Amino acid sequence: MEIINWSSILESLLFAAGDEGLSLKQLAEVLDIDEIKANEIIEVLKQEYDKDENRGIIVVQLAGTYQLATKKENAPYLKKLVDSPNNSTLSQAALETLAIIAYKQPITRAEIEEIRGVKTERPLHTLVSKALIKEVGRAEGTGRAYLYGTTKEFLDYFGLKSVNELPKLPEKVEDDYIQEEADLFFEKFQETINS
Amino acid sequence: MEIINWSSILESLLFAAGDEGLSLKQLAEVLDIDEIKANEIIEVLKQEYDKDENRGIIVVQLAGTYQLATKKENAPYLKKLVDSPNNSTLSQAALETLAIIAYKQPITRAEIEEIRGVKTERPLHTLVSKALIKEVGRAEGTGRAYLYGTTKEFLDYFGLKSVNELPKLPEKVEDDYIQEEADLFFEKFQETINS
Amino acid sequence: MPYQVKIDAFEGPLDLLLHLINRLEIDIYDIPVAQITEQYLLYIKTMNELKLDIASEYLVIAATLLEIKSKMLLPKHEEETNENVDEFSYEEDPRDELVERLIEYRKYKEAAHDLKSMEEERGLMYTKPPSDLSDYVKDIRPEKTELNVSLYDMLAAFQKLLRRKKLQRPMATKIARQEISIEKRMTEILDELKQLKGRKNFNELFPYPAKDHVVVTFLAILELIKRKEVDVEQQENFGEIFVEAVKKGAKVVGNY
Repeated sequence: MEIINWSSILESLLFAAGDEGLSLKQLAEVLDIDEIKANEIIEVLKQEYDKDENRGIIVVQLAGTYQLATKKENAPYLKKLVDSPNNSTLSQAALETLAIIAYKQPITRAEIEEIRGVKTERPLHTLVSKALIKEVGRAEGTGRAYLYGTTKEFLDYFGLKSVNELPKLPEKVEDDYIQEEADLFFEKFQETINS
Repeated sequence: MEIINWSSILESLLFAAGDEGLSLKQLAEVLDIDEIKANEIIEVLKQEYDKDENRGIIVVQLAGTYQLATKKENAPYLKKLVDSPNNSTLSQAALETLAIIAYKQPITRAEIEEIRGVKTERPLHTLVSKALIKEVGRAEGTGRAYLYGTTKEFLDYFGLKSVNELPKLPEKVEDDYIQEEADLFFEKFQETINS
Repeated sequence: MPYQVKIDAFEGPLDLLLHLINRLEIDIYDIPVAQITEQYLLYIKTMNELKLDIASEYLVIAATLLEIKSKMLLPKHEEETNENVDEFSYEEDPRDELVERLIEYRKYKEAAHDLKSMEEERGLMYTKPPSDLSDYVKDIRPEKTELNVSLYDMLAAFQKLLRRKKLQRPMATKIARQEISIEKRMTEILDELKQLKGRKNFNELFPYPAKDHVVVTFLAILELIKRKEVDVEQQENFGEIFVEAVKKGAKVVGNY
């Protein structure tokens, strides 16, 4: 009989879910068990973490979800990590944010956060302070949120004449659609001529 | 004297860095140790993960950085977490083009087309927009065509530490290399015209 | 928009040639040109009949094959006539260049195959986005320093985001995809039409927008027409199309 290693699976799931976390319900569904059992499994993982001081992560329960987080004791090192970034490069968060703005400008912070799934205040600050983006207006509607766009410095920096020169994104949806459709059509076509 | 628990700290750092990863140099800096020591610490954590089957994460070396990732065995559960199982993989055309670039970089489009025997504009676009290849310069001579090479993202995408890790280019390919799908396809064609 | 079906089975003429060579179990170094050429042209003809786009490169190779074939058919007079011409008239095999290209191409096709499995392997590992560490940041405004990133770094970050995002979506709706067969859809349509005892607007036969359903329905209708089980009429160009079950008593059975 195959033994399912719940701890291992749970750790994988929580790890990949990141800051989003997973609810007990989601976990139960994915693991195909009931919530009581899911809860037990979580408790087991928690205990394993607690008793093994070599772990640097813990299980926390936040806003109805379970997620992994770093151990508080290690905070000083995380601080050093944040402080030390080779100041010459942008963090991935900043690069992601910049990409979204470059391709979707003008865009509000809320829309960016919608795409990234995480708070984006800091990357925006960084990008504004590096003059790669700027506020280009206000959105219609309530709140009249700021709209962000790229700057002339952005173009200079990346050696572009205009934003139109940005490499095309894979017209993902559309392309895949056409391709899939063609494949599907062909598959069925084969079935037909074969029948 | 306070004992520093390197494994725990390293796990915290790698966890926080996520898919941005940390280079040996960064780790050494943050931990305030030399790279040899940093390397040792990484090895220790790796071993701890390996010998404890309750872990669901592993340390991987991707494109020059260390990252945490989930264990491959647990992939079926992670897949269930994703709403559409369509992980858009690369098309055959894109893979062929990429293979040629990976082994012959820097290379121009014309040279790639010479090898493949077909136009290759579209796969090149796809690969650029997926950040798997980039323009790395211009060829000498008239036209000064763009030269293409692979990116860090390429390494990450295929799970490689560096391009040196690419499997050797097969010098002699087995003659009985069979393309079953193509075979099937051809049968159908014949049936159609014969019917 | 007309349906443009692209043939994915082959990645170009060299790929097709390789396939033929494999299929016929031919030695790549000693290709029977006449046979290969015939097969190759047959393929092109089929594509043509199926009204599929044939990239011009296919025709170029077809011409090359024909050229090689004719060269090989030519009697080799030179050997007899000027016997004193030495080594370099040791006939060059007209196939050499093509064979070289095929072998070179095959290497990369194999390499692409390797990449594919690496892609799959890598796809089994999931990573996580960097944690939000803003709580740890002292609020110093980063000064304007020289950056050391390229456009590609930005694109790469964006790609990572796209890949990652898939995992974040809540798993609220997960509809099991049902495979519908053409046969089943044919029966459904026919039953529907028979019950109606009249004609039905073509468009109304496509109740679900899901594309596989649309395609299957469309093919089912074509097949029904072919089997003369339904009639289709259209009053004028671009007019509405109506479909009706054939009233004749005996069902036309059998293929084609």
